[in-house]
Amino acid sequence: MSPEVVRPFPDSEEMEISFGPQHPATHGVLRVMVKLDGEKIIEAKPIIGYLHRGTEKIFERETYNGAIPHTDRLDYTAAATNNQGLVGAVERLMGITVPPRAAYIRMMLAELQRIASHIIWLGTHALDIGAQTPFFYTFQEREKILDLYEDYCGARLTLNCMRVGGQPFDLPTGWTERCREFIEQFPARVAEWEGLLTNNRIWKQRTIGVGVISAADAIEWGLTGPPLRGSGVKWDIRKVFPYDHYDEVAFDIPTGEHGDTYDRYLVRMEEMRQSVRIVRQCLERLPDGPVLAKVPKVIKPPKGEIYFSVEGPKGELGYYIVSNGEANPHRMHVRPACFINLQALPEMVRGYLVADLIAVIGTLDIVLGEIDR
Amino acid sequence: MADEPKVAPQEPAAPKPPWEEKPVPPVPADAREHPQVAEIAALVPDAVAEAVSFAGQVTVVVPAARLADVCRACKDRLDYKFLVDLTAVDWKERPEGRFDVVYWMHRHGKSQRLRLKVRIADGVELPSVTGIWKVANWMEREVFDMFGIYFGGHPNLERILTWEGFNGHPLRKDFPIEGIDTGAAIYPDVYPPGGGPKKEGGEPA
Amino acid sequence: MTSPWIAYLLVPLVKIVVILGVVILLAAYLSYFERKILAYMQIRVGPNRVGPRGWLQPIADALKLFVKEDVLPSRAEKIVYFLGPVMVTAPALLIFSVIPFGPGMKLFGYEFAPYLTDVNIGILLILGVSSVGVYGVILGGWASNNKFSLMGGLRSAAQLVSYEVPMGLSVVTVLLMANSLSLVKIVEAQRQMGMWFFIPGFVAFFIYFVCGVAETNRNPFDLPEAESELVAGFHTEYSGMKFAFYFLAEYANMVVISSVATVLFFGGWLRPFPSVRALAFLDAFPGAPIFWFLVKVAAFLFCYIWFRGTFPRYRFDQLMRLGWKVLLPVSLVNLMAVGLGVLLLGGPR
Amino acid sequence: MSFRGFLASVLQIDLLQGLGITGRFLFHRKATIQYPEVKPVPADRFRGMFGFSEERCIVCYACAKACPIDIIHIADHFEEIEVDGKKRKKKKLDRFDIDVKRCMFCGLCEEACPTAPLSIWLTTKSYEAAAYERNERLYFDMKRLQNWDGVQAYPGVVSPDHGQMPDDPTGTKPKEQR
Repeated sequence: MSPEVVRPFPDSEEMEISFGPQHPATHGVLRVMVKLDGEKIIEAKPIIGYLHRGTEKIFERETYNGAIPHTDRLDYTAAATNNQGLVGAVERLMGITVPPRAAYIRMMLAELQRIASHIIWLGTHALDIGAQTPFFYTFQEREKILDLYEDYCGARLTLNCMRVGGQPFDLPTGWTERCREFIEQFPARVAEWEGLLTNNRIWKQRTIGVGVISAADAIEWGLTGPPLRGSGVKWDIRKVFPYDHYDEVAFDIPTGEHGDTYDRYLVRMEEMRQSVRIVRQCLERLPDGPVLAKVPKVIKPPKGEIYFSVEGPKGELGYYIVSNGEANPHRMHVRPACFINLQALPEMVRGYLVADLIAVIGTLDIVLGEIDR
Repeated sequence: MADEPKVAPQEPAAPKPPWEEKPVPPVPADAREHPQVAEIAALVPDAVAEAVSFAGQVTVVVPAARLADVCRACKDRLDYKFLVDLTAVDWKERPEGRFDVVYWMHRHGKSQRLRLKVRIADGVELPSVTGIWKVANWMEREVFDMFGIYFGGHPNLERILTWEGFNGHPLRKDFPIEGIDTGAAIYPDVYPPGGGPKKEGGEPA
Repeated sequence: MTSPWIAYLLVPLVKIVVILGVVILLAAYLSYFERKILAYMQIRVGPNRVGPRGWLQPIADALKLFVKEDVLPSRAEKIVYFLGPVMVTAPALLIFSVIPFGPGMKLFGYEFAPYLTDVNIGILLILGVSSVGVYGVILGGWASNNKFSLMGGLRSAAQLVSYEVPMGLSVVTVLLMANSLSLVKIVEAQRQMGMWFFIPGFVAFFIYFVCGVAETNRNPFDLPEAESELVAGFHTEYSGMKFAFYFLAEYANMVVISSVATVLFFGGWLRPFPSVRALAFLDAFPGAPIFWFLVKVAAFLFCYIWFRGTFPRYRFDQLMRLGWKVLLPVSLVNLMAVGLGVLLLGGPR
Repeated sequence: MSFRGFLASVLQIDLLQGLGITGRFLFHRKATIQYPEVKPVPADRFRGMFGFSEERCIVCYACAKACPIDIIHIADHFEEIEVDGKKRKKKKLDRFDIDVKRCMFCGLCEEACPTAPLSIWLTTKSYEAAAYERNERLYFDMKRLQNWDGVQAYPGVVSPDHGQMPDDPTGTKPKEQR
């Protein structure tokens, strides 16, 4: 990461290219204005906001439960963790204790969601780098996760599957068996994908040493989630500030060493396996009991403010709620992991080639729904 | 927020599990004696105007004039290397300044978080903290875009989520939730705002 | 009986029509098979709506492309923009004139050769004509007046130029072994030698095939049209007929590379193990040479599709490095080794 | 690089490994569902199109209040009816419209409904909601919400006419437990 890009021909003309907002590799409507010297990137400037829907403004007129469907649409690849963050924040604001069964269901849903989100990331990331087949293999598995979600809450993508105080439904009969069936066969699938990519020399050449960011820089730029862990910082909200019952299950935080694209890839692959491990433990420990705590019909938290964050698949997803003591929040702010991770993009691609820009956008795993809100 | 008590009431006589009790909301408490606050007060004089602890989270209200010093001290001397979040809250009617600008910091060594809060009036410029935490760049741009709070010394204070030349700051309380007419509506005669078939009559659907 | 009219005009004309028709149809169906095979590798079904099992899909695609609006970018360099697809397609089809699909044979009492012509500098012609195709790509990319197209064209130029060299060197090893530039003679030499040139020249074959994949801009070397980087590379702005021509040229080039590989390294129309007498029954059915030729070409084409289904894409600088720093030295060393071998063992006189 | 690594690199082991995986999948059972011929059957809790029952509705407006985007429009008036000789006032629906084109199928209206069996529910399993003119076709009034004759039924679907949530075969809980 050199501050000044070395240009072999300083007198050559610069070319400015607008990648996006409609471009196959920008994962939605991201636009990157790239200044190029040949194929070398002198400067990249992300331009965002094409998907801005004013979610935070909408939150201010919703009830707390009514805001949950809107959170589904932030990071639309990870609706369950979005819900988890919001309900967790409100529960802490009100002092509600969630029944253990509900907490375990939440953890399972969140971990499955993490797997599903990483699956999308892997498929699209590989597609960006030119391998199109993993995309189909991965989405095959994702369909199975979405089937589990459909069984549980009736929706596949925008789940709306958590409520303040617990869960809206209990698990349907047979769900645990189906879930176990899925997680038992899943590690073999991950091994298959790794067989396609991990050792492949082209994949390695494309990812090793690309988009390097050091641990100190990663913290400075506020990276969270796999991009931070890929740089070697062992940091995970699930361990640092455990929520639900994450302190009762055993799992590891995978970290990389070099902070390059390949390490981030390995970190996410390992995270999928760890998530499987968590789901398996949850299935074993799943207690009986109610799934919804005793909550008032109209949720009115006391005056106060709270920040609560969960470890989303993309990074730290935080909710900052300022309550006025009314049924709708005075201000509800989302700390979007993708938004802040994307900010480091210009730093990470400066001096690299155009093809690396695509790889780095892929490795940051951005979702424009969350960036633009 | 992890150090908040997980279970609210713990009377031995109550056999009911906590989730069947009526929830007991957390209460705010004065936190001037809290070690995290005392550290700051010791380093920067007149930094702590107010300090509240609520649900295990400590908030320090800092006078706007001392903000840059406090942030610098937090980053360099108190190890708050990671600025988690930066946002603002609009209290339209509040006499002592309309906006709260909220900084939410984290330090890795002790796994502690601290919230700084600045109260400012509309049109008052705050010092930018981009020189302290690089991550604040887009966060401040977003706050500027959404609330119209100016950050002096920001390298590139432009709108980020709305477009250049957008009229108004959407998250201010006086911005209408239905939005404003930006002239960007597509086919307003075919798809009337509000929706519903036109044959329904005058009533908005 | 054999009027010069028939020998010099009618027969070649018929052959041209037949070969052109077959090649174009083959290219069209190659796209069908590519989609189908890729789909099967990707646990999908692939095109299956047009006609039984989707067999009419290429026809429908072609029809659609031919009746589609032909968009001309307003700032494009018009003549060059038109010239691009032509300059890509014509060389690709021209090469088929020298590819021998089988040996000369008797048909209804006539001498009949299942190829258009046997030039004694066949290989040179192929190498020369195929390098013309790159101009179509560069010019098309430049004339579109689109930055992505331009970058695609430039990448393509660099790529084709650098991979032409090791490719030519690997072809030279075959020439050393066959002692001829004529494609028919090369196959004959393999028959005389009793084995395919693949066996003594496997390094050369490997280099040739890698370069061939790169020359045809196919995965993992599909940088000029790298979808995720350059949208569609040099043909971003092309639509309708012109796009169809680019498309046709790409697939025709794949067939060319596979055919040449078959001729040079895999014994052309010869059956497997041409020296083993016991396997003579493999040649016993009518049209056997053409059958074996097509089987080999199909195997190569399958490899092409298989690669596309498996590999990620190289980066531009890595591609260049591979070409100049790996393939070129290896092919030079290989050339010297083969030359030494031919000298010591006494190659064909 | 070790000798073994060098050998693996020359023999292209890594590439062959990938080719092996894709080659194996060539003969794998395909996952495609041929949609118009084969229709996937949604799960029992599937949040499909709306069902509504005018008889059960007690005009409490709970669903309209629960709706996060306010697409349920209700209007009512009082009607005098005679029950056992006594005159009683009863709320009567004038209008119960759902602007389905804006609906995000969150299911909060169904959860808010206090009647048992539910008077509004989302479990009709019909997902083919595409329309050429969304303002006309995707704005459902009371009649349209109760009439699902034109909609193709799927195996295992409770007819919306007698509709209610499926009777707990899969743990969907009756109203009281909520």
